[in-house]
Amino acid sequence: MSGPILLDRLKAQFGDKITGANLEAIDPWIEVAPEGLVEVCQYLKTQDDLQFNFLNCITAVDYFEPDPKKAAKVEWKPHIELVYHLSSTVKKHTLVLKVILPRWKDDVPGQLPEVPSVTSVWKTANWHEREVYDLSGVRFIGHPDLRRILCPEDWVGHPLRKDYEMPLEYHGIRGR
Amino acid sequence: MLPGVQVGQPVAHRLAYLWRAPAWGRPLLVERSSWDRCRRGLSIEGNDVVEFFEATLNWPSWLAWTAVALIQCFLLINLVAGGALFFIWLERKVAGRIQDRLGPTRVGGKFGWLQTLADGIKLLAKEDIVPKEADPFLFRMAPYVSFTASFCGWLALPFADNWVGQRLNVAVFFIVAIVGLEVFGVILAGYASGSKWSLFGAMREAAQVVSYEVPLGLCIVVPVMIAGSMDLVTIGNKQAGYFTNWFIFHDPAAFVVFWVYFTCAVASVNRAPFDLAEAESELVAGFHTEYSGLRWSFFFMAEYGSMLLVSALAAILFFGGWHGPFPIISQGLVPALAAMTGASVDSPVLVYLANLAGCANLIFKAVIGVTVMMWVRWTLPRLRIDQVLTTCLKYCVPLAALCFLAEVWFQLYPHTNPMPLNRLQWGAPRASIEVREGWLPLSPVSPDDVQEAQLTHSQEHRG
Amino acid sequence: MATRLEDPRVVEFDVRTDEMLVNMGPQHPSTHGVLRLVLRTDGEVVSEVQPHIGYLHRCAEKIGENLTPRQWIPYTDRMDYLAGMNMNLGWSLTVEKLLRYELPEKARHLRVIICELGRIASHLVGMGAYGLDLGTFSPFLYAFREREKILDLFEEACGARLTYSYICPGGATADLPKGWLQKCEKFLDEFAPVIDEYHALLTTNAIFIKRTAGIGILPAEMAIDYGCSGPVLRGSGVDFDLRRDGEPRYTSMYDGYAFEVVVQKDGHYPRDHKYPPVPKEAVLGDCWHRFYVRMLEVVQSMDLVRQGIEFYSRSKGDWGTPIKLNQKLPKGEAYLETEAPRGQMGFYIVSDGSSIPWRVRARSSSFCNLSVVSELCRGCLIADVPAIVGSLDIVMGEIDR
Amino acid sequence: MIGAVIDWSAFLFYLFAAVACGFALAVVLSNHIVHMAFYLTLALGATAGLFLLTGSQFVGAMQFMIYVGGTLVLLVFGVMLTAQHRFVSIRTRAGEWITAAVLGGALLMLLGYVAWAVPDWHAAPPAHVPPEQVESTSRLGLALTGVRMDGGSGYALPFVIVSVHLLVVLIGAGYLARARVRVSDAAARKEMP
Amino acid sequence: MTPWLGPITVSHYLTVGAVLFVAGVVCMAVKRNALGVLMGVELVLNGANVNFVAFGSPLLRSTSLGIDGQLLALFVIVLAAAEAAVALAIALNFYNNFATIDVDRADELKG
Repeated sequence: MSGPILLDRLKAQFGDKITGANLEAIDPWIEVAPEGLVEVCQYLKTQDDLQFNFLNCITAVDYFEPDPKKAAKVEWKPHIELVYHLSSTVKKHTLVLKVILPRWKDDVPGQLPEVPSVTSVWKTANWHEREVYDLSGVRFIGHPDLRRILCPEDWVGHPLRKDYEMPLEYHGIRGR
Repeated sequence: MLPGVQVGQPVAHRLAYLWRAPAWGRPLLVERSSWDRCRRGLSIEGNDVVEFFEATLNWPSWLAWTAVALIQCFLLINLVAGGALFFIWLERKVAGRIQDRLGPTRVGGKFGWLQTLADGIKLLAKEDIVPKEADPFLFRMAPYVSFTASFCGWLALPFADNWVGQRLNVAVFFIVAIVGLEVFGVILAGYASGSKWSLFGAMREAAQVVSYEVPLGLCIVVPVMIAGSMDLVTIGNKQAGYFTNWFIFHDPAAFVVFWVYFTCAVASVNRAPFDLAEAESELVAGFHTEYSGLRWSFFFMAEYGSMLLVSALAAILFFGGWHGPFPIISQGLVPALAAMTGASVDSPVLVYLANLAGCANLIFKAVIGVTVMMWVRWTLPRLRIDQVLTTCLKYCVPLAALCFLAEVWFQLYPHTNPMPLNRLQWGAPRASIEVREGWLPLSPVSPDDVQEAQLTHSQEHRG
Repeated sequence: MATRLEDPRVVEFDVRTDEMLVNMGPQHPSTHGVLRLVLRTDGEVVSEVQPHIGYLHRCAEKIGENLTPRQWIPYTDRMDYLAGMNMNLGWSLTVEKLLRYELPEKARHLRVIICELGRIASHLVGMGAYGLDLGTFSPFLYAFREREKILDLFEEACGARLTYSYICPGGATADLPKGWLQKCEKFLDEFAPVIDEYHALLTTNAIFIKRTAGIGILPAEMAIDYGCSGPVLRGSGVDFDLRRDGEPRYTSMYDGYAFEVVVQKDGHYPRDHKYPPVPKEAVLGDCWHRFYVRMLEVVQSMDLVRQGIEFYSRSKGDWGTPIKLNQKLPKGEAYLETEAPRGQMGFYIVSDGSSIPWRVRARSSSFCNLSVVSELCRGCLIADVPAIVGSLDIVMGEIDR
Repeated sequence: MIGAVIDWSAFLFYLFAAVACGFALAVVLSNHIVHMAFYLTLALGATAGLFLLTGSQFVGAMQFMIYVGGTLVLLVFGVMLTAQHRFVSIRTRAGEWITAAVLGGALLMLLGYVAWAVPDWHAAPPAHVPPEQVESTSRLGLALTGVRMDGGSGYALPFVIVSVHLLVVLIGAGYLARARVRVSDAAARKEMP
Repeated sequence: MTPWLGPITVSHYLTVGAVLFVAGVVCMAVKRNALGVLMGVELVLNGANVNFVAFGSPLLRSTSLGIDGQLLALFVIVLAAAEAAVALAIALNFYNNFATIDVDRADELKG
C-alpha cells in the first residue's frame, strides 16, 4: 500500500490524531499524536491489508543543541522524536511512525516526557521501550516493567540525551 | 606328581592341569589362633609373602603381617595415584586426537608425558580456599571421603590369580557397594560448599547414583551366576583358556548385560554423557565449583580411580580378567617356559612370571575400558537429568532384569545356549558338570561324573 | 512428568521445596559472554527466567554521534563480533541509502561473497558453541577448524581476523587479492564433505535430538510478536528472509542469485532430500529446528558464495570507492535492515547536514531474540536453559552495544 | 605389651569399635543435622568393618551397600530437601540432656553388665575353625530360598514376607511423597495450605 | 582376665552393640529433628545387628547361632532400609504441611 493512500485512510480513520507526514523522505513517515498511538498501531497491526505485525525498532532522537551558538542557527525547537519502524512479514512492506514529544514533561527539567506504551500491540516493544527509557529518558505509560535495561539500576541520567553529562563518579569509579 | 592330581585321573585332565597355574599363595601350615582368626575373618587364602618374612627372615608374625599390609597399601595407592596421573595425560591426548589437535606436547618431551605432573605441582601451589558460606569441617572432609571410597574398592580387586589385597568371598558385591560410597563424598561436597550450583550437583548425583546402583547390581549377578561364585579370583580363573571362554561370549544374556553394565558403570562413576553432577554448561562445575588446589585434585583422583576400578571389574567379570585371549599370553606361560627351560611347572619364578603377565593383561584391558569411556565422553552430548533417570529406569533396569532371567534359563537348560563357542571350552579344563557352591545338580548324571566334578571342585578350592 | 512440564501453567511440583533464586552468569560457562540470567527454580524446574543485560554496554550509539560514518565502522565490527563483515555491510548500506549512492556491479558481488562467508563463519561458531552448551566439546573444535580457514581468507583480503572494517560505504577498502577466489573455491570444496561430520555428531545424534527436539518451542506468532528474526524466526516456520523480502536497496545485492529461503514448508525443508531427516520428536519452532535452519543456511551460503565467485570474476569495473572520511551527509534520515547471520540487523542514521550524524541507532537481532527467552524457559528444567539460550545463538556485543 | 606384639585381630576390633562407638556418641552430641549424618556414616561403616572381622562378609558388604550407600544417601537427601538454615540445628534443652544422660547411662550399665554376665560369652574362642564354616555366603543364599544344609529351618517364608513388605513400602513411600502439581494461578496458590 | 588383653570374644562385641544401642536410644529421645530421630533408630538397629552377627560368628564361639545370626542381621538391614524410606516420606510430608521438621511441633492432630 503506497504512502498517500495509506495516509488518507489513516486520516479518515483517526482524524486529527494523525498530525503530519513526510512522504518524500527516504523512508516516508507519518506523524501520530501520542494519545492516538496505541489505537493507530492496533489498527495497523490488525487490518487485513496492512498487517504490520513486526515492530522492528523504536528509536528516540533528541533534538536539542547544547551549544548556544549553534542552537541559534537550528530551525527546530528542542523536542524528542520517537521513531517506530514497522514492517509486515506477510505483506512485506514497511512503515515509519513518528511521535513528537516535548523534551521534558510540562517543561520541567527532570520530568520525563510521557507516551503510551505499545507493549499491548507488540510484545517486542517491551525491551525496546525499556531501552529508550533507559538511554533517552521517555516514560512509557502502561509499560509492565519499566526499568533500566542497559545501564545499572542506580544510574543517573539518560545517556543519549544531547545535554547528558557523564557523572564524575559512580560507586568510586571515576567517570570523566 | 603334581599336587592335587591323583593317579587314575584321565590323561586329558592331567594335561589340562598344566594350563592352570598353581596358586601363588597356599594355606599356611602353622596355625596361630589369633592371626588365623583375623585372616580368616577377612580372607580365605594364606599369604606367601608373610610366609617368606616369617620363615626366611625369622620375623615375628605380627611384623610380617604389618609389613605385608604396608607393602600392599603402598602398591595400591601408587597404582591409583599413578593411574590418575597417567589417565589425565591420556585423557588430554585422546581428547586432543579426537578433536583434531595434538594435546599436550611440551612438558616432559615430545608427548607431554609430564604434563599432569606439572599440573599437579600447579595445583599444589594454589591457594586453598574455603568459602565463607561453606561448612568448613565437611568441606574439608568431602574430598577425602570420595577418595577413600574409590581407593577402598581396590582392596578386593585381584590383579592376577590370587594377587589381591584382600581376598573376599563376596568381592564383587563388596566392590560395587564401595563404588557406591563415592557418592557420599560428592553429596557432602555439594552440601558443604554453600553454593547453589554445588547443591544442584549434589542432588543430581544422589538421585543418579542411587538409581544406577540397581541395574549395576542386577548386571553383576549374571557373571556371578555363570561362575557360581562372588569371589573375583574364582570368577577370573573360570575364564582360563582361549578368549572364547570369556563370560561375555558365554551366552547372549551375558553379551547384552555387559553393555548394560558398561552404561551403568559410566553413570555411576559420573562420566559423560552422565556427568550431570559437574555439568559445566549448566552448573558451572557442579559439586566441585568451590574447590581448588589439592582438594579438587582429590576428587579427580577419585574419579579416575573409580573409572579404572569399574573397567578392571568389567575385565574380570566379562573379559577373562588376567587371562589373555590365548593361554600363552598369561597362565599358559608356565608350561611353555617350563618346557623351554626344563624347570618344574611348580617353580615359583614361573608362576610369578605368569602372574605378572596376567597382571599386565588385566591392566591392559582396564585401560582399554577407560579409553572407551574417554572416547564416549568426547563424542556425545550430555543427557538431561530426567533423561538420565529414564535411561536407568526404563531401559537399564528392565534390560538387566531380562538378562538376569535369560541367564537363569541358560543355566537351567545349557543346551539352548545359542553361543556354542563357549561350550567347547578351548584350552581350559572343565568337568562335564560342575558342582557349584550352593548349586544342586539339575539333571540326572552318572555317579562318576559327580565324583570327577567334585574332584575338580576341590582342586579349585585349594588354589 | 514430561507431559506435565509442557503445560505452561505448571510452575512447580511438590515436594514443597522453597524456591531458589540462582544467578546463571554473568560469569558462567554457558551464557555466551556476560549475560546474567536470574533463574527462579524449584528443584530442577525453572519457573521463571529473567535476563539481565548491559554488562557489555559501550555506548556505541553515543559514540556514533561524535564520529563520521566511516570512523564508526570499527564500532559496528564490535557489535556482532562473530560476523563483523555483516555488521559492516549493514551500516555501509544505510549510509549509502542516505547518500543515495549507487554501487558498482563488482562491489556488489564482492559483498555477497564476503558476507556469505561471514555467515558461514558465524553459523559455525553458533553450531559449535551449541554443542558446547549441550556438553559435547569436539564439534566446537571441528567448527573452529573450518572457521579458521574462513578467517584466513578474510585476513588475506583485509588484514584482520575478527574486526575487519572491510566493507565500507561506497564499496570496500580494497579489492580481493589475486588468487583469492581460487583459494575460496578450494575452501568450499574442502568444506562441503565436513558438513556431514557435523550432522553425524550433532544433528542426527540421538542424545542431541533428545536434548533439543521439543524443547523451547517458539510458535510463529510469538516469534513475530517478539520481533525475533533470522534463523530463530525461520526455525518457527515463518517464511521471511530479508535477502528476498527486504528493501530493494538490499535485495538488489542478490539480483541474479538463485537461492531458496531455508524454512520448513509443508513439513519439508528445501533441501530435505539431501540432508538428514527431521526427527519425529521435533516440533516446529523448537531448539532442533533453529539449529537445523542454521546448518542448512551454511549450505545455502556456500551456494551463494560459489555463484558470487562466478559473477564477480565475470563483472568488469572496480570494487567501488570508499566515501571520504569526512564526507558531508545530506540532511535526512535513513533506516535499513539487512539479514545478518543472527537475524535482522537494522541501522538508523539521522543527519543534520554535517559530516557527523545527529543520531545513530542500531537495532540488533540478538536483542529481540533474547527478549523471548523468559517465555521459552517457563517450566523447563535447568539443563534446558543453556539449550534454549544456545539455540537463540546470541552475541552479547550486539545486545549491549 | 604393644611394643612386643600387636595382635592385629584385636587391634582392628578395637579400632573399629572405637570408631563406631565414638561416632555414635558424636551423632548424639552434635546439633548439626548434616554433621550427624556424616558421623552416622562413619559409625555404620565401622560397624561393617566389625561384621567383616567376625567373618560375616556378606552382611558386611550388605551393610555398606544398603545402609551406607542407600539409606544414608536417602537420609542426606531428606536433610537437604528439608533443611534450610534456620532448621539446621534444633537445640535440645539442658533438662532433656540430663534426663537422657542419666537414663542412657543406667541402660548402658545394665547392658554392659549383661554382656559380661554369661561366662560362656567371654570364654576363649575356638582355636581352629574349618574354612567351610566361615565361608557362609552360599549357605546364606540357600537358607533364604528355604534350603538348609545343616538341618535348621529355611527362611523362605520370612524372605517372601520381607519382599512383599518392601514392595508395599516402596509403593507407600512413593505415594506419601508423590509429586503433586501446583498450578501458577494465584487462586490455586491460595488454596494450598 | 581383663577384657583388654585377652582374645576378642562375643562379650566385646556385645559391649559395642550396647554402646550403639544406648547412643541410638538417647538420640531418639533428645533430638527434636525428625531426621535426627530417624538416625537414632538406625543406630539402635545397628546395635542389635552387632549382637546378631557376634552370636552367629563361628570364629568367636564354637556353639554359635550359625548362619541364623547373619540372616537375622540381613533382615534387619533390609527392613531398616524400608523403614528409612517410609520415615523419610513421612518427614517430607510433615515438612510439606508444617514447613518445619521439629517433631515437637507436630502435636496437633490434623493433616
